[in-house]
Formats: sequence, structure tokens, C-alpha cells
Amino acid sequence: MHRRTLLVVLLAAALLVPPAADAQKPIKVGMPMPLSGPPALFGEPATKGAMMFVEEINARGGVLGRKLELITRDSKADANEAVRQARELILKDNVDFLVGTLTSAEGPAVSVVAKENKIVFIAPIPKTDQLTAPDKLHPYVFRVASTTTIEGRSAAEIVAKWPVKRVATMSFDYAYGQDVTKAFVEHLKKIKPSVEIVDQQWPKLGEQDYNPFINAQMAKKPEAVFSSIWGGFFVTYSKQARAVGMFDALKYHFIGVGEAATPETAKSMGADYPVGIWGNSYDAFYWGETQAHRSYVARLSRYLKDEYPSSWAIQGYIGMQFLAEAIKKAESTDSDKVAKALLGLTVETPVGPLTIREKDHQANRGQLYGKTVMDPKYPFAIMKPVTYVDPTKFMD
Amino acid sequence: MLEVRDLTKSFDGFVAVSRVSFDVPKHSVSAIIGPNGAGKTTLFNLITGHLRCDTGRVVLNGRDVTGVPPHDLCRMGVGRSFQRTNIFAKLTVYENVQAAFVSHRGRGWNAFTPVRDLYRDETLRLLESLRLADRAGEVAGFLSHGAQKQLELGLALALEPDILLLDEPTAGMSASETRETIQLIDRLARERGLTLLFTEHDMEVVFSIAQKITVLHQGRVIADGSPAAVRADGGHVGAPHDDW
Amino acid sequence: MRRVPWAPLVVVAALLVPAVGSRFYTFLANDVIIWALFATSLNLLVGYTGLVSFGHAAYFGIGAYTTGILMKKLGVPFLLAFPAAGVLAGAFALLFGLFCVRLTRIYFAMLTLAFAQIVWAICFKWNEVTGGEQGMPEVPYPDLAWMGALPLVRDLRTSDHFYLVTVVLVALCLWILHRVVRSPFGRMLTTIRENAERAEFIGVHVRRYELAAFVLAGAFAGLAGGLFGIFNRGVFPDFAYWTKSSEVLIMTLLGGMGTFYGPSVGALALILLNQQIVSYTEYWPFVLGTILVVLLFGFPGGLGGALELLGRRLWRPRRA
Amino acid sequence: MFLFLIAAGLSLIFGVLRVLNFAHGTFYMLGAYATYQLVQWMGVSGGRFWLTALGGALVVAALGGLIERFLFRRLYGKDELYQLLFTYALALILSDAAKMLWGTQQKSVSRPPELTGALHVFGAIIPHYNLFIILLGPAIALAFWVVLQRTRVGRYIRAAALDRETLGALGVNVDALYTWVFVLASFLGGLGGALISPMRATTPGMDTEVIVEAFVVVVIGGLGSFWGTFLGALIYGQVLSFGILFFPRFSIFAVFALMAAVLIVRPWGLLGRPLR
Repeated sequence: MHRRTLLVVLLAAALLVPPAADAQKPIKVGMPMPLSGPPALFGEPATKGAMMFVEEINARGGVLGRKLELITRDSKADANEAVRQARELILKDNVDFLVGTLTSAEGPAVSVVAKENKIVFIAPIPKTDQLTAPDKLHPYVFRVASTTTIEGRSAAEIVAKWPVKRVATMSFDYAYGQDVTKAFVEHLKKIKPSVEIVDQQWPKLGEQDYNPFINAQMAKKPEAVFSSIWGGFFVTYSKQARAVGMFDALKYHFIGVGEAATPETAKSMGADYPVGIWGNSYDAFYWGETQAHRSYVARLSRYLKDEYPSSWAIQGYIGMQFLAEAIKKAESTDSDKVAKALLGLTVETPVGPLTIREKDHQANRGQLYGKTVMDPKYPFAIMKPVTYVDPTKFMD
Repeated sequence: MLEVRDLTKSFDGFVAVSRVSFDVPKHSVSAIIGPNGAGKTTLFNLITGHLRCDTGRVVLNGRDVTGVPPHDLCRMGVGRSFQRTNIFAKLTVYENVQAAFVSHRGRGWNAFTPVRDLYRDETLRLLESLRLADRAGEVAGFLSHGAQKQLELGLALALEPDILLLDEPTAGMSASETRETIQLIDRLARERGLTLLFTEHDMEVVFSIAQKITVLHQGRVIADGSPAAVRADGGHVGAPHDDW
Repeated sequence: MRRVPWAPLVVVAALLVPAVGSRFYTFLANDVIIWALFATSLNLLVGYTGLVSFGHAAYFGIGAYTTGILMKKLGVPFLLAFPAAGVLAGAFALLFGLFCVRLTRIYFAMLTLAFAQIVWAICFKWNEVTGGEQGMPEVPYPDLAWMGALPLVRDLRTSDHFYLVTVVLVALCLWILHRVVRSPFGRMLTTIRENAERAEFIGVHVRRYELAAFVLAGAFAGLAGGLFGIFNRGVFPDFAYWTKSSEVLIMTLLGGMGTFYGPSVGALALILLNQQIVSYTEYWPFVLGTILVVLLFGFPGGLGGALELLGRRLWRPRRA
Repeated sequence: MFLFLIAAGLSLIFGVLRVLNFAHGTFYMLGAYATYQLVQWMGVSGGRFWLTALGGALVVAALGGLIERFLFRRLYGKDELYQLLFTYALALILSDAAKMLWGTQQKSVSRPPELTGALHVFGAIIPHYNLFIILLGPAIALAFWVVLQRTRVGRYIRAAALDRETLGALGVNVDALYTWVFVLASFLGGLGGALISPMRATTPGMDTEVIVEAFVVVVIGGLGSFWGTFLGALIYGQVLSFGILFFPRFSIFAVFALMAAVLIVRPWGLLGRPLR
């Protein structure tokens, strides 16, 4: 028995080769992001956006004369896994900063790791208010994503204009789903008190079979549905909803937040997309409001070798952009200094100037909203007209 | 000592044991014989509580023990061996017998003192009398078939039984092994004043040591009495001899 | 023959890790040590009693949530919250075990799985208490300020202090478990594994012993969970998911379930291997699966079975 | 109903080989991926979907047969824990292989154009495709039942489920029988995946989820029992739907509670028979 034990111990010891030390000392940024499963529909392009930014800035000589190095890890859209990866990035890969996470379960969990290790953490995608709520806020967490309050209220403004009274909601049973639905319902009731919430369904995150939920919901005869089913999950949900004629029954009084109207979602569904619903997106290659945006889309299109580049790349891009600008401003990679530099920092992003507020470390990131239509120019549905909803009035 | 009354057991309509009754007097050596499928093993399993009987009673020393589970029954002085050798194959010979001592003497719930030397003397003494002492350290599963059977006997004896139920104690043994084992059983039974009830297919063995024989055929008792009486009886009851 | 005192040596070596290794090695070592306890607790069932549980993660999860909730939400000191993990996990093991031990083999495994999934579903959905899907991040470290007053360890970080506490606690737990498996009680469990029918007939109340083993294993898994929740800086419903149960089962089998330290070795080997593999490829499950297949065919019965097979080869000719 | 297909395969393998096949969920996933791949090559129009679905299932069946023939066979007679471990290892390998082949992005298959409509019954809307699946379940169940009852192979399979020892004595080629059982079971799993692909997204990780669901179905109905599996699938669907209607929070809880309850009261399942 002992010989075997010894053998395994030796084997293990042999495997424990220490990681090689880097001579050039790039600035290391760790990015835990879901790279598998349905959330990868968003996570992968967001990672690509960050990579493109890193390539671009390194081509221009990096930051403070040092190159940026991005280390990505698959967080599997799972809080436990994200925490694990974040800690390994810090302990094993010695990253200087963390940019990443996608779901609202991952975000707050990684925020705790950042706080303990005193490492700046920029969340480019998680929207839950809990991430920057006063009791959770700490000097090292920042968010360049929108928030559930912004998103829920923006959607409520749209739904309030519809001729409907009976509204139902469909959201995942976790931080993001709960928070955005709450924000939506509260705001809608405030601006249009005649509305009645007739049903609320809470499938678990990652649900594959929505039929029971859809059937239960349609039995309550809603006139409009607010959904925050996101990512690849929306594909499954809307396919199943469309099959039972839900969208027709609602006369397309359906709004899908959680980026149901991104070009990549529309593209991956093709003819199956429920054209006519309302939705939102962080970005759309066809938006093209400013020169900066058009240039960004062209570069991204080349980088991804995709004629219709993903809308999610922008979040990874902006997250890295803020970090790089803050390092420049702080003239240091010291986390405390960078954290201070991020407060009140304004950055010219491809979607316009964004500022991180000192109060809650939150950028004024809004989103594009619109009704989806088929456009002869593209083989899939787009939002038209598409409007950038400025979040400033919804932020408090 | 042991009384069996009207035991019946059926499986899915097939009657394996039907209204079987017999007695085992104290300090006697009794045998149950019958062809394969006569219900001998089922009967044993009913007596020792492995199976639940449909009707009937088992009385041990005047106490009704019908349906008493095996682990309680063997505290009442019943030891048993099995037809298919039934030992703790990956434990050593010593550990096998020692485990029986530990369990029987109620020390099994002690979870904190080392077990190694517990009942060491008793175990070695018993192994000695089984002529297994020199193999105490061997893994039981590696013993020869005959030695395994003897070890199983040891497991039963460690329970310090009053009555020993042996299911085909010589099954699968060579002629010489059989003879040795029978002598051993006979000697041990005498030394310890045991009551012995066994099933056997080897008629020579049965008639050489049994004082009382019960013949079972298709789940029924067709003869019951002294060897001589059964031998005489056997002919006109028409029990099939081919298998014995 | 003088025996090398392996166990104390390993404990001493483990205690030295923070002093000589980087933070990452301490992190890894902490991980390994807690998993070792978890796997050893499972081995009490699988290796010693012969009960294959598919739901051992349930008790790990219960322990983690117990300690986590007590320490984070109720501010209970670690000194109480840690044993509470074992007690509550043990209590649940008793409750579930009452039903499980009535079944055998595959049904036993399935029922343990069902109970574990129930625990998981509750952790996953009971948002108010367990935090639901997003778990319960930020479980505080125990108050280890007193270690700052001790010589030698004064200058270490909190995480290192916690590591040292873990080493001592796990060593203590393993020592207790070691006593248990070497005790008469442990011997009775082995007889059940070898041959439950025969065990019954040397007077072992099989179900009751199995239940006791189940509770004990559950309790120690709970303790491992309690430590892990703190180490992991958060408790998540995954802790009780069936894939965790299979992970720990693989560790146990890989290291060899016949021996007491096998599962710990399995935990060490698997975690280190994982660390190395993931830096080369993202396809860790593929590699793990391949290793398992190779082990199964190359060494039927895992690492532990290799020696056993050797023994059996030696024995066969004699029987023939 | 598609869950019935998957669970039936699981149950079949257990009934004959006495092994819980962890890789069965992976076969289901591979069925979906194979169908997606074939659809990419052939399209879904003009009835081609049926070809692709059948093709996907056949590919998986062949894979199952090969695995049994060259790997699994060598584990018969070993401790069942090792057989279990092997199927688990297989699940890990195959699902990662699928990830290598098809990437992490989810794949989507359109419904066959013949069945894109929907039926309106009592205010509820049932898509034709779902209706088709609902009808297909019992049809396949019936077909299998006929095979099991009327054909020689079916008789052997039933005999093997009851008593393995006598089977060899009867002069049946047990090896070939086991291979065919594996092929058949993999076919059912693959078919389940193939047919579900138009309703759900095909993604890595769909295997671990479905295998537990299939376990629940098989356990409720009875391990190795054919009609039991059918019943189990029905009950599972009902419990889940009613759970969502009345206690939305705890519907998954209800499912596992039911599984535990069945195991406690009748470990061998509602329609199964106790193992000897």
C-alpha cells in the first residue's frame, strides 16, 4: 500500500511545477466569463471584444509602456465556478485586475473575492442592483453594465404606451430576474396604475422546458408579457412560446429584456425568431449613430471575421477601456490608485461618453430598444427604429 | 430444544415448505435429508429468520422465536453455517473469527478502541481447535474450499451456540475432506455439548453420525425418526433415491 | 520492523506549507485537505461498509450551509458553527438514512441520490434562507485574531491562519475516523461489506450498523462542508448537486477505497492533476474520463484493485 | 413524452445488463447534435427532417454498439461500481468530444415544415410537432412492446431481464444479445435527442440534466419495467406541470420527493418487480 501512496505523491509533486515567471511583466487582467452552454452566446463575444481592445492597445504600445495580457477562464455561468476561477486567477496567475462575469449570480460572488483580495473588479455585464447596493459596495467593484433598475424602468416606459391592462412576467428565479422584474413592475404601476399584473412565472436559471410555464401563464390570459429570459435561453423559450402561438395570442405585446433583440440572437434563430416583439440590446452593428461607433463596428467585423458582428463584444471592450484609462490616469497598476482613478472617470466609448459615478461606482450605461422587424437588407430580424434610451433619469 | 411446527412457505404460488413439523432433542445430532429442491435450505432460512414463514411456529427452548431476525436469534444460542460458503472473504482468518466474538459479546458498538487484540486468546484458541491456527494471518478468501468451510464453522462456534444448524457442511468437498470435517464436527459437538441439526446429501455421513433423521420431499416431511427406522421406512414411502 | 510515522509527518509537512509555498500552494493545499476529509467520510460508507452512496454531497452541502448561515447571518462564532455543521448534517443523515438503509445496492444508491437532489432543490430555490441560485457569498473567516499573538504564525495572512486551523481540524477528524475504522465497530462494518448475510448471522444488526455508519459519514462530510464554505468564501447550491457526489466518489475510487488514506491520496492526485491539466487544455472532463477508462481497463478495480488482482492471481492456481 | 424514449433506453439496459448507464444522457445529446449536423447538410424541408432524425439516432445506435462490443463487454462480471464508473467516464469523454466538435455555442434546429402549425383544443394550443411527439411516444412504446412480446429477440430480452443464468444455458448467443440491447437502448436515447432538437436548444450540458430526469422516470416506474417507464414519464410530466401551477418555487423539489417516496414504499418502482 505504501509504495502506491508514495508513487501517487511523487506523481503529484512532479505535476506541481511552479508557473514560469514573466520577464516583461505585462499587466495581467483576469476574465472569468461563461464560455460554454447557452450563456456563452453572450460570454464568448464579450471576451472577444475585450481581446480586440487588448490587441489594439498593445499595438499602440500598451498602457504605461507595458502590454496588457488577458487571461480568460470559463466560469460556466455558475457563481461557485466563477469564484473559484477568480481566486485561481488571483492566486495562481497573479492577475492585477479582474474584468468579467456575466450572470447576476456570478457578479456579486466575484465582487466578494475582489474585496478580500483588494483587486479592482470591473463588471461589464451583470445587471443586478445587488452588485452595487450600498451594503455590498466596496472600493474595488465597478460596473459598466446597465442595471436592473435602468432596464426594468426603460421597459416599463415602453409597455405603458401599449393598449394593455393585463400584464404577465416571465423571469429566471435568481438575482437578475427578480430584480429586473421588480423594477419593471414597480415602475409600470407607478406610471400606469390601471395595469394589473396577472401572472408571474419563475423558471430556474437554465431551464430547458418552458412549456409548463408558458401554459400556466397563458391560462391567466395576459395581454402583454414582460420577459427577462436571456442569452441562449431566450432562443429555447421563444421557440417553445412561438410553437404554442403565444406571440400571436399576445398580438406581439411582448418585450424581451435581457437582450432578446440582439443581432446574434436573431441570427441564431433565423426564421424561428418571433418577429414583431420588442426587445433590447447593448449594441447593434446596424445602429451606426456616430463615427466612433461605425469605426468600432468595422474593426470588430474584421476582427471577428463576421459580417454582422456581435453586440456583446462592446461590453468586454468598454470594460477593458475603462480599466486602461484608469491605469493611465492613476499612472500606476496599484489597485487602490486605479480604484480611485475610476471614480468619476469619463471615457469616450464607441457608444458615446460614459461616466462612472462616485456614488455607486455605476456607469450611466443605457441600452438600445426597438420593435423587431424583418429588413430586406439582412437575413434576420432587426430593431427598427432603434433608440438608445438614456438611463440618467432612471438611475436613482 | 428446538421444535418446528407446521411451517409453510410459498413463493409466487410455489409451495417450497409445507406444514413441516419436527423436533430436535437437546444434545442430539439430527439430520434433514432430501433431494435437491426438497426445501431443506428454505426450511433452514425459515428457522433462522432469514425468511418469514406463511404459517407455523419455531420454538427454541420453550420460547417462540418465529420471525425473530437472525441477529437476535444468534444471541439466543443459535449458530448457523451456509450451503454456499459464507465467510468474510477479504478479511483474514483471524479477523473472521474475531469479528464473530466481538459481535456476539456485544462489543460492536465500541467505536474508539483498537480492535486488533480484542478477544485474541479466545479467537486463537478456537482456531486451534479447528486446526486453522497456523493460517490465522491468511486472507480467508484464499483458503481452500475445505478450510473455508471449517472457518465458517468457526464463525458459528464463536457465537457459543447451544444449537448449531449446518446447511450441507461438506458440500463440494473431496471424500477425505468430508471425512475430516465430519470428524471435526462430531468432536466439537461432543466437546461443547452442542445440539446439532444439519442437512446433508451424503448418506454415508448422515447415517454415520445422525441420531435422528427427518426426510423432506417436495416440501413435506415424509419420514421422521431414528436412522434405522428411516432406512426401513424409506422403501415403502417411495422417496426417490437417485439423488442421494 | 519500525514503522515510519507517516501520518504525523504529513500533518507537519502540511502545516509548513504557508511558510514555504506561495499563497497559491496554500490555497491548493487547503482545497486538497478539505476534500480529503470529504472523500474519507464517503469511504467509511463505500470502502468500509460497502454502501455506494450517490448523494454524499447532500451532507457536505448541509454542513456548508449550516456553518455559512450561522456565521454570516447570525454571527455565531466558528467554535459553535463548525460542530453544528457536523451535528446538522448527521441529523439529516439519520433522517434520510432511516429510509436508505432499508434498501440494497442500486436502490440504496438511487434513494441517496433522490435525497441529495431534494437537498439541492431546497438550497437552489429557498432564496430567503440559502440565497438560492446565487448562493451565499462572503462567508466570514472565523475570528482568528488570537493567532496573531502566537509566535511563528504572527505574520501570516488570515487565509493562512484559517488554513492552519483547517489542517488541525481535519487531522483531528481523520484521526477520529481512523480510530473508528480500526475499532470493533469498524470491524463490524467491514463484515457487512464483505457479507451482509453472514454478518447478520454472527449477530450484527446490519441495518442499525449501516445507519450508524451513514450518520457518521454524513456528519464528517458536514464538517468538511463547513470548512469548505469558509475556504471557498461562499456557499453555493452546487455543493449538494449530484455531480459533486460523483466527483467525491471518483476521488475515493481513484485513491483506492480499500485503504484508509486512499481517498486522501485520490483527492490530492485529482486536484493537482486538474490544476495541471486546465492550464493546458479546457477539456479536463475528457482527460479525466480517459484516465478513468485507462484505469478501469489497465488496472481493473482502480489503483487499489491492482494489488488485489495480483493477490488473486497467486491464489487461483491453488484452487484449480 | 420524449423523456419516455430516453428513459426506456435506460430502463432496457438496466433490465438486461443490470447497469445504470450514466452515458445514456450523453447519447441523447449526441442524437441531438448528430441531427443538427445532418440538418446542416441536408436541410429540413420536404420530409428530410425525418431522415435526419432517424440518421442521428442510427449514428448514436452504432456508437452504442461499438462501445459495448469493444469496451463495455470487458467489464461484465466485474464489480458493478466499476461498470458504473465506466459509463460515467464515457459520459465525460463523449460530452467533451461533442464540445470539441460542435463548440460551446448552442445549436438550433427548425421544426419540420410539415408540422409547424398548431391545433386549438379547448382554448389551449398544441403545436402539431408536440402533438406528434405525444402520439409518437405511445406508438413507439407499443411497437417495442410488440417486439418484446412477439419476436424471438424480444423473448430473449425478457428472459434475460428475469434470469440471466438460464439464458446462456438455452443456447442463446448472450454476447450478441447484449450488443443488440445496447444498440437498441442507444437508438432510443439518440432518437429522443433527435426529436427534441426542434423544441429546445442543443447545447453542451444538456446531458447531465436529462440523465437525472431519466433516472427519476425510471425509478418511479420501476427499473427495468417497460410499461413502468411509460407510466413514470407520464407521472413525471404531470407532477412537474402541476407543481409549476401550484407551487412554482418547489416543482423540482416535488419531483425528487416523489422519487424518494416511491423508493421508500416500493423500491422496485410502481410497475417493476423486486430484484432477486
